[in-house]
Amino acid sequence: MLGSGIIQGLAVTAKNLVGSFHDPARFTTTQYPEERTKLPENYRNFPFLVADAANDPIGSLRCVACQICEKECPPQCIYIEKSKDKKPDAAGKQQFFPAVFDIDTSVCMSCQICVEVCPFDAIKMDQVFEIATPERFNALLLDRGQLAKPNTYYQQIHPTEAAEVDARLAADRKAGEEKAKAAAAAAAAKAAAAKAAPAAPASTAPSAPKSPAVPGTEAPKPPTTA
Amino acid sequence: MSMLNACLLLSSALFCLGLAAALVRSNAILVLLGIELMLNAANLNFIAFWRFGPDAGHSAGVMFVLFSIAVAAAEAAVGLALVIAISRHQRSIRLQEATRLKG
Amino acid sequence: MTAPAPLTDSFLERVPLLVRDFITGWFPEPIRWVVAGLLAALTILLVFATIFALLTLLERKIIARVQNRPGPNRTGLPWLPFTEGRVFGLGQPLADGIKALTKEDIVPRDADQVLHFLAPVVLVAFSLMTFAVIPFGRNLVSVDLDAAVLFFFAAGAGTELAVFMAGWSSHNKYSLLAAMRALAQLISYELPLLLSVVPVVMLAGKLSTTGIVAAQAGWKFGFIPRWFVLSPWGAAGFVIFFIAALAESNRSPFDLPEAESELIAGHLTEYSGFKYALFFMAEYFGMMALSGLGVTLFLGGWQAPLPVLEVIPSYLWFGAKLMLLILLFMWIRATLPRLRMDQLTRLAWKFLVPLALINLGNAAFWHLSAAWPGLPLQAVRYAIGVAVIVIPFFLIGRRLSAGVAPRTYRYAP
Amino acid sequence: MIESPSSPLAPLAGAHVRAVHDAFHGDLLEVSMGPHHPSTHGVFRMMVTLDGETVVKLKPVFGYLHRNHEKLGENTTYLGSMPYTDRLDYFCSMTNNWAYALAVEKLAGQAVPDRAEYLRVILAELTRLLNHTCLAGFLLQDAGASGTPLMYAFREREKILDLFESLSGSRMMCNYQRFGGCRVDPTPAWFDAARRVTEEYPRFLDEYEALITGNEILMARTQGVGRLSAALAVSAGITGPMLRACGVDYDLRKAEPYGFYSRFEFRVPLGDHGDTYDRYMIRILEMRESVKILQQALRDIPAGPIFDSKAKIRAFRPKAGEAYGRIEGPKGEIGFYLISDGTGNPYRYRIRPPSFVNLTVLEDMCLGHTIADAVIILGSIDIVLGEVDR
Amino acid sequence: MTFAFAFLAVLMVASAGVAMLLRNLIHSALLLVLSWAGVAAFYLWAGAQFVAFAQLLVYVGAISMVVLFAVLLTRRSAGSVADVEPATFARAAAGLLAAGLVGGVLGATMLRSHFPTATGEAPKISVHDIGVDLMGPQVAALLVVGVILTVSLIGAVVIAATDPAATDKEDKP
Repeated sequence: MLGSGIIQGLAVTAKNLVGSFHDPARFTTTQYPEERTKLPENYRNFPFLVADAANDPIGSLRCVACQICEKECPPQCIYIEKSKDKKPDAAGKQQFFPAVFDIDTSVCMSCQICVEVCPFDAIKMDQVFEIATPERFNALLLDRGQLAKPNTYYQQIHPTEAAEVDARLAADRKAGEEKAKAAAAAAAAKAAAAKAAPAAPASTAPSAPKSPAVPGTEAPKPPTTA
Repeated sequence: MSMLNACLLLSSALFCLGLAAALVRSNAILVLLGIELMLNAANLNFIAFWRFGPDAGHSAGVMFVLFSIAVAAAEAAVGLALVIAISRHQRSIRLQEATRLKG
Repeated sequence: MTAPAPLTDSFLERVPLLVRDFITGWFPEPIRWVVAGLLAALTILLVFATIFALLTLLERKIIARVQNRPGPNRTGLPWLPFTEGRVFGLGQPLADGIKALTKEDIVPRDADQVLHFLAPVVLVAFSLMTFAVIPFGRNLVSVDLDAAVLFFFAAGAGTELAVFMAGWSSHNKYSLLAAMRALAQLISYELPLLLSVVPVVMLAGKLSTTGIVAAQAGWKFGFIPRWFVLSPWGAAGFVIFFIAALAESNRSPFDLPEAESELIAGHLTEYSGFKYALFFMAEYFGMMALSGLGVTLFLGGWQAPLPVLEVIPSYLWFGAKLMLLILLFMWIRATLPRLRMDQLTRLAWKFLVPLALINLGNAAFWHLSAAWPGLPLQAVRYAIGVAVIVIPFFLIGRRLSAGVAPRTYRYAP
Repeated sequence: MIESPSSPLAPLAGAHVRAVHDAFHGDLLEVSMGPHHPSTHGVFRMMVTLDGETVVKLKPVFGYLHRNHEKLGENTTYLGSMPYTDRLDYFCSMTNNWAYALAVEKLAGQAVPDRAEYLRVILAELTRLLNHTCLAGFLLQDAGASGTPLMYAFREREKILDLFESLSGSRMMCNYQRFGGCRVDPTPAWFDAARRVTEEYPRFLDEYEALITGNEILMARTQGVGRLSAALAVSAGITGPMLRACGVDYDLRKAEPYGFYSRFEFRVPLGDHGDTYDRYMIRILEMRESVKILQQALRDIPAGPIFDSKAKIRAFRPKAGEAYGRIEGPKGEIGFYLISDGTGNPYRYRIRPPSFVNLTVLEDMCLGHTIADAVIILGSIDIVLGEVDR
Repeated sequence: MTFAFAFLAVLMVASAGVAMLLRNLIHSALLLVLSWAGVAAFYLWAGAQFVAFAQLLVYVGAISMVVLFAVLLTRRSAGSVADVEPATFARAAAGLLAAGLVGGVLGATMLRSHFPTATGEAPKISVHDIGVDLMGPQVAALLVVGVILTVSLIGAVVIAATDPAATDKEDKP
């Protein structure tokens, strides 16, 4: 019958009109700024730099300025200048650090590739999305100070992923320490032996916290596991 | 001058304007509009006589105007249909160019 | 509008007239009718402008709710207590108004300046004029004309001209297309609109709106109102009238002149600021006026549906029925896609006009068979009345929708 | 007065064009629809020549969104192009990712774990649901339905986008597939959510169809409008639902099963008229089939790794050679053609975008119809300008 | 009373006169509509309410629409939507002379002649009276007009639609 389809359609819209008043499955709006949906743990926005010490973020960056992310970044929004000197990292090993680390968030496309290629777990994705600004030029160019955020923050926004990273780092560090200890013991033993047999060259202690990821050999770390 | 005379003067003025338009303009639509204006002028007379004439209130005046309006509507419809047909055939609605009856 | 209120009415019923008499009482007798007229015009303007403002919000809210959104709910009235400044977005019309008033009025350089200016003015003026003959209540009609229905359509004719003026003067191709569409559409739907009204005029025997409302007074068996819509020809006429009214007021699914997805905004493309607001207002005025006419002609005007409900003053009944029709307008807008131009004209000429003509005969039959005695015969009369309109509906409808049907699909083997 | 249409397919549509040309008497009105027009789906421009309201000539103009994608691809690492594929057809980033990953995996001879293959199917079918739902909404919006069908479509799309967001971290720019698997392993909670969405989808489709499919106005607007003959469709290289609406049985999932599609039961709906209504209905029916695939995939997905442990993330250098990977995207066949010279960047990076190819027959479909029809015909092609212009 | 008449008279004559002078066809048409509306106002002023509304409905509502439609349908190009070329001098002179002569004769007659005029109340004619009149004494005329309208409408459709090359034009009234 002519018009039956129209009447059927009118019935559907009427159902939705009424449904929007009582059925949360139909009426899905959240009144953003006042109400906020919970961000999923995997949500990513722009990168930030993980720092181990909350009180001195810039001083305790994990980043060693290896510049892999700078090279891999598809839109090339990362700019790094390696430091001239070295300073000890969390494990106490002497490392370079980024003297300048800028990310232009107006160019960044949040692809997460920098995170995936970083061998040091030093750069992670942030969840701050309210970064709009009326300033047209430099306000979206984030520098080292703005990018550095403590590990506790990372644990807060990506708990599963952070726990895994921490565990891995701790294991590595422990392994490293044991290795160092063993190396030290070996060195001591060697020294003792050297004492016995002098003129043997004293080997330097092997690098303590060797990064877990050797480029190209390790699968990308799955941030969450089933 | 009585009101009736004034009305009749007005109507003749309108009639002349319509006539002038029908004679002077070459655009078919404007000619048609001029003719409509002349019809209106005539209608105005009927109402004037109905209102002020010697036999005021006789319904014939009003009736005539009603019929005249109805016929004017028909006339406009046919006239403009002709104009459209002419424009389709000749790609122009200048009356000087509409010299053939055959399509 | 100068007749005194009959004392038989309830006090509430007489309130508007008493107010009018109170105000006109300050003026000397010879100019009282002028004052009364001005007062009526002013009241209509104020009341309907307010309703317009609220309707814009209501429409947005309703369409939003149909679409499962909250609709405008941010702009409140800051001075209202206990609302934190936002109550149902009630400040939205106000904010829109301020915005429209303060926005720059842009006139294209090549536009026809005079017509571009005149179009919205003419449109609002003519659409307001139509309110003059609608009886809003028992004693509330601005001008009780003998040929009121004719006046309504005569005044409505001006609005079509204004839409054309707007479209043509903008000197924009979209606007020009819209002007063509508006003309074709309005010419096409004027006819079914008038033809659907003719049976009412025929059965009421009057062209005056008050007379038509009076003809629908009373109750059959003491509780069924004698509204025309409750008879077969009246129901059919009302549906035809409503469809034609949708088209005449450029509402979806007949909003072709301003078709947003095709012609951007059609004749409104080159209008901004206050002129745009005037167009918007005129569209709502047109919708309200046509709904008001529909209420008057088919839904018994200001009459209450039940004798006991007559305590509620008549103007409120009128308002309620008007709102009902307007909600129907909005509901339809929220649901249907738009027709195409040729389908639009075909619907008018090949469907509505024939049905309206048949309905004319139906109404004549209804009128002639009014005296059939006895309930069974009356039932037969009703059945015939329904059949006379429903059978052609099916037949013409089938022809109209020939070649258009739901399809079944095959799957790859 | 009008030149013969510039389209190379003119001979096929020639008779129609000539008929319109002969019928043409009045003066033409040339309207530039776009690049800023509400219904050109982005910055697309149609130079429409109208006789009254009838389209006698239509010249599509695009390139307003050209981003040099293919050249960029040659100067970026293989992985670096992956996020750019998200931005081709931003409704279908998951399938774009897959097509690109497939091409690179072919190039590098990279294997993919079973679980990842299943995940890819699930995500591709979710993308198909998402894309077709949106298309149905947009088409109705173009037909003038003041937003209601579009809003319903967006309401449902949101549920799928939520799934994507909780899995990949981004709603539309998923950047999820990797060469040799997927990036993130979904949690059991995610699977539950996906099952729920899949279960509820047919109900939404029923409601949507009740709202609009039987609507006489929609049928009158779309049936017989924008007919595309099977011959023209095949010779123009049309793919996807648009081709199947013409009655040509060609679905890469069946014709050249990639991934694990051969393991699933589903049917391929075909249209008989090739008009706008068929294109709309084919998509609706495909969504119902997608739901079936999703149910099977979500039921059967095995445990295991999602990423091949031998795959490289950094210093990825496939051996020299070429490969073409293609899948049945929601809009049609999306393919990536790569030539490797053994370095970290592809030597040649070429995309076969379904939107662009499907758009080529726009004029042939629009001629003789009105401007209002042109809008819905364009809507039924289902283009995304990001993919057309690249 | 007289003032209203004078105002209407000036309105009608001025708008019609200017309409005939303008080159812009659309402006001419719209001004003529104004003139027709003035005629309707005159009817209203004279007390013929029904006729006035009928005039408005038919002229402003219908004829003007058809005229404008015709203007748009016959326009030659998008650029010059409505411009008409001026008449040649000879033609203009001849036309104006003829119209002037007719006008002179008519005007002189009107001014010279003294019609007997009715005095007193304005006549009243209600819709009911008109209806009774139409259905009673004038029924034959009504039928004839009805037939004329029908025939002319069908004729108009046929004339406008039977273009050998026209395929599916819009349905025209």
